[in-house]
Amino acid sequence: MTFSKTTRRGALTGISVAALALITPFAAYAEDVVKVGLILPMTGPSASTGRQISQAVALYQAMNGTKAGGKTVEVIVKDDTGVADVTKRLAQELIVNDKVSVLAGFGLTPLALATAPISTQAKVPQVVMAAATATITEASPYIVRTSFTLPQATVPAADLATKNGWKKVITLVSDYGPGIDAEKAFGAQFTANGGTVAAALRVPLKNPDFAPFLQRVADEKPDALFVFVPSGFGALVIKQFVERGLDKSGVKLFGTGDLPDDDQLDGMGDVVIGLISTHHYSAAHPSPENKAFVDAYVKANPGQRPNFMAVGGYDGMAAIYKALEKTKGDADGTKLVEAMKGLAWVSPRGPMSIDPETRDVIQNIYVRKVEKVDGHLWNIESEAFEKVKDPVKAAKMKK
Amino acid sequence: MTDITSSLPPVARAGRFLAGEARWSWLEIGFWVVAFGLAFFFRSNHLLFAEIAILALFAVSLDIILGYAGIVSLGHAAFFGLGAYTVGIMARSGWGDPLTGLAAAGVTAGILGFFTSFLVLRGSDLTRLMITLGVASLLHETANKLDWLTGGADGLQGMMVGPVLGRFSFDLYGTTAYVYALSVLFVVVLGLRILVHSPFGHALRAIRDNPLRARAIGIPVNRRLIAAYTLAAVIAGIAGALLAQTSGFASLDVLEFHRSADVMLVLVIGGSGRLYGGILGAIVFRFAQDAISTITPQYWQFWIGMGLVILVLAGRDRLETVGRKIVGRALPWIANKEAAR
Amino acid sequence: MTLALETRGLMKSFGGLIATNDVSLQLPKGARHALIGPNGAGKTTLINLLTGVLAPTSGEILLDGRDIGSLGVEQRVGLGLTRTFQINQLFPDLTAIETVALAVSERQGRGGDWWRRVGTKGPVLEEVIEVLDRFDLTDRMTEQTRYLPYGKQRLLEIAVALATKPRVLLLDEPAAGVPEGEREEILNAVADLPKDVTVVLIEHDMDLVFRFAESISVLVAGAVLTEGTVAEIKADPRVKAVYLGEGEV
Amino acid sequence: MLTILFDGISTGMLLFVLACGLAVTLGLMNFVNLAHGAFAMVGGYVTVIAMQRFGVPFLATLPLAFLIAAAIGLVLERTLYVHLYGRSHLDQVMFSIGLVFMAMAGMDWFMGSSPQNVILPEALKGRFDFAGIGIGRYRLFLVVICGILAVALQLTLSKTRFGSRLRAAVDDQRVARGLGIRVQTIFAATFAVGSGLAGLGGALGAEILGLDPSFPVKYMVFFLIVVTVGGTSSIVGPFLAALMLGIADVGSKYYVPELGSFVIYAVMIAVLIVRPNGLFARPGR
Repeated sequence: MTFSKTTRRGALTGISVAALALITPFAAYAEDVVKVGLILPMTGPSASTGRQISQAVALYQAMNGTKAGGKTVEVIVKDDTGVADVTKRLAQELIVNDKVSVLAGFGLTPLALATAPISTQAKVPQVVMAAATATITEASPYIVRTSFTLPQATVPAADLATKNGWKKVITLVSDYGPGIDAEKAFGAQFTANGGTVAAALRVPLKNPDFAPFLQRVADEKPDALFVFVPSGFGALVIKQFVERGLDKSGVKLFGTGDLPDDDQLDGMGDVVIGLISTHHYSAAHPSPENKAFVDAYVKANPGQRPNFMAVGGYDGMAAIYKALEKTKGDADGTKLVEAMKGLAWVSPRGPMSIDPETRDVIQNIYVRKVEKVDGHLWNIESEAFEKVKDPVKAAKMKK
Repeated sequence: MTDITSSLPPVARAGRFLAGEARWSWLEIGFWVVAFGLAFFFRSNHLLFAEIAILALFAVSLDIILGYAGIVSLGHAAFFGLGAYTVGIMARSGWGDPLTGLAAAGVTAGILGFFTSFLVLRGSDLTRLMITLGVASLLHETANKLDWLTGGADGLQGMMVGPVLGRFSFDLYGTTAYVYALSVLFVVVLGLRILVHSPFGHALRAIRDNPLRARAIGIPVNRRLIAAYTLAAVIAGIAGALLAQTSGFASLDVLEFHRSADVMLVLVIGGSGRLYGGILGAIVFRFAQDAISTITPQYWQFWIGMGLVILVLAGRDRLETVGRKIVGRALPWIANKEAAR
Repeated sequence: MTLALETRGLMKSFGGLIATNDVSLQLPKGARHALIGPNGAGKTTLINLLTGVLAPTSGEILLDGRDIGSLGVEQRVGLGLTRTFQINQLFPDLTAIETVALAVSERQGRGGDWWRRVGTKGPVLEEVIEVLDRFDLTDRMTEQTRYLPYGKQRLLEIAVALATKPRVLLLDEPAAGVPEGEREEILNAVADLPKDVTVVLIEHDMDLVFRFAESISVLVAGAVLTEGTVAEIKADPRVKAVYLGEGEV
Repeated sequence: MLTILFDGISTGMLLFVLACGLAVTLGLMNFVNLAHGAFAMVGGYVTVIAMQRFGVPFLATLPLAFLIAAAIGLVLERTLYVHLYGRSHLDQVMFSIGLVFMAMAGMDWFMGSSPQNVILPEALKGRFDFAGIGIGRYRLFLVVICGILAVALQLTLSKTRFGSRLRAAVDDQRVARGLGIRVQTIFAATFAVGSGLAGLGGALGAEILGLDPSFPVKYMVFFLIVVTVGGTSSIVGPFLAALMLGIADVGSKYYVPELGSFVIYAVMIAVLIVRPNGLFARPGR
């Protein structure tokens, strides 16, 4: 496999590797190992994403062993601190130095996009386990996503709002890529459904005092407020929402699952009880697969609960393992990506598959409500929008 | 040696002294020989090397205003980022030639530097810190808002960077990137070597040490500072352009606060006001970061922070004396060569 | 004949406090004038007004008959009004050569040159050495200023000022803080300043004043109390009162 | 409209308590302490830990947050900061950035990187209407507490012996020593109180500003803005600046949300260009 990748650097490398293969038993070992380069923000503002995913990846290997398709899967974790050019350098180094067969991780959209040209150039699959902007999978034919796309979770939210008879909604999002994505996706669907978006508010990412924005909401008196903020700010919004008495004045608060993030849900306090959201994963998903996953996660990381980031990492590994099984251990990048297309399995989140056309994830989006069970707060799922494709790409396909 | 020079007339002695200050030392020549030589070895590390060269260039540009002119800045990333976005946007619109891109990045950053230089002429260190920080934040916010131009928070997509000089395209190993970045660094250092020994360079040091006195002997302080700030902006813009070209990507990150803070750290670690300080600092900082983050990916910041605290508390001079002793013992011939100068 | 330096009704007030009150001085070319006064008399403010650090509230400053009141510090230096500082204000990292060369390059219009080494164009080094030689600084000219003994630093302070080729030179307590042994050298240097340069000595030390000055202005509470020759001032009872009142002569 | 004003005032008051320690170290002791936010973070975490692990009620954690942050401030002042008085601002900046890095990574290791939440007692939740103005109870609580602190601080600095000694020590250390003032002790005490106030601010602000290990960096800029815009020569300047900042920030977000953080930075730069030493600086200093 090493040969095919380094064609450009020609004979010299080839000869030396061949020589190595002849003399050392080491080379035989290398043949049996498939390396996965896991690039995550382990420090910086998105560190919790990195922690959740790295723990879930480790958990997958602990639960399912390190063998897939006859090969030993070895994971190399690198910290990109959430900085795009570092992600890209690490990806290059992992390919060139560590000879990884798969790149994985990618906590934020720019990080995934920065790496896309590398995976195209090197023909190495790039498994996106977190970043959620719709367009990511279009950046390279080697990108496969196991997390979700924001419109995927947002469009059902708009449908839910219509279904509940809310006519006038205000959107409140953080002023950065995913937030704007969510705002647009929601607005388009909700307006198409006949609703009115009374105001689209954007909160600066760095200075998250929501008070003035919520006051705007209070003054506009909409039927409901749709919120998307990065994981971590959810509790603040909800508390200030309640503090301002918006719940009592009849404004419904809802959003994507980023808002009642399982990672922090239990510490948010009782104010969040009753919060409605739409998302692809809840740690309370009632299935044996999920129970096993959550139990093992909590056991390995006491005091923590897996969230949708973790399940993205877990399923990313699942995709890699299943693809290796399919290729019978052949780690050639193009073959792996081909193998991943159309994969379908039951994940802790429920049934999911990889769209063979877009390499993006197809999954159920659940409507959930925060409830207190045994003294802890959980997102309890009630109904599901089944097999939701990414709406942005689906719309493009139709055209 | 002393005998020969003391017999010379004072004017000649002064001339020799000044020429001697500007002469290439063996250490310096050795450094560049090794640096360029690395292009043929350790290929697997060339990406890291390229990143170090770019960081070094950025730090050197900060050194002009911090180390030589004495202006404290926490917003140097403004110029770095502007340079990166300039080549990024050019490359996306089809102008992918690296060298002309560098020039354009230098020009745009220089223009911004020129106009913002008027803001840092007055005020205390703190005021300057805040104004530079504010300018960088405004630029960051602007780039965020102009998402049709910059791609906003998603970063600039679709840069097509052409081969350097039409021949050397950027490879996966980063060899081209390294040699390219190092060459630019080398050219800039060549220029700055002349500059720091010129009347202009001396005037900057004088202004840093004592602006009041500098004026009192007739140095037009403001004019010199504006020139220095603009020059630093140009070089920072080039550094940013290099980053965008070698990574084929530009995102809001190039304008973030931590860039400005990191480059200041780098410079302080390496020693400001000495031209090679930025380069040394970049090498130490990146290798330390790389090494520590390999051992403990989550908490490397702690050790970097501790290193800084110790560095400041113990004082660089003292650490250097210790370091030199160690080096001097390990490699006595270097010490001999230095003494012979 | 025009005066080298003249002030007309110079006033400076900070808020309600008047620091300089209607000071009018007239110094002919080549004068050796001393400006004395007790602490707080406004000497420092007056220097700052003359050199352009502060802008006067009202009044005029004329150098060779030209109004320089609106010019900046370095422009006044360019026209020939230079000062020294009471506490050494030098560049600790620069050598004596480099320090003096700064002033010389700037005056020769090469201060902005960044593309060539100091002293490689024009008669810069010649002038630097001439100035350093005058103050006997050539043997230690390649050391950084911070390593020079205090007395040598005082000399360099005057040397770099002289290198700007001033018409009027303001010396602010040139011998302040110099140890007894090195003092004589400085006094001699002051006495040997070129005759065509107008020198204003701002001084506390009466010895130095009486030895050096030809005429004296006494400044009290921001205003000129009296002016006259050395002998006249020596005899003036008011001056004695002022100084006795301060307990120091 | 008035509700927005009230929200702005409460945010401003909070900013003042967070930043006033910095105003003292920076203005009076001339020390650029970028690690100030780290003390605020410590205070916030003290409250969270005390509440979550030991079940201490919210109000009782506030003095605790003050004391622990002050104690840490005192220890650091005696052992580390004391060596850096009189060093260049650059050294101080680098040193305190180093401390910030250590504090952030340390807190991450200790408490994890996810944001922490403070659960307020029922009495402080919700809001009521007063003359048509919607007033959040917690915000009112903030205004009252921070107002009392501001007045107390101003009185301490201007009316007490400690205040006059501090001012003397700051104006001229040598003279102050000559007068028998123990400058070291005064500085240490001042630093400790400043850190303690930051800690208290962190505890109070966790509810509104959020709390995670990146707190010191996220809000450092705001503290610095308060101090630089307010000027460092008195406590009144930063107080007014904090109020202005709070009101401007909240107001611009309400009325012109599309401008984002533009307003704050633009206003700061404008103020500093017109008055490089801050809006309320004593002239001639």
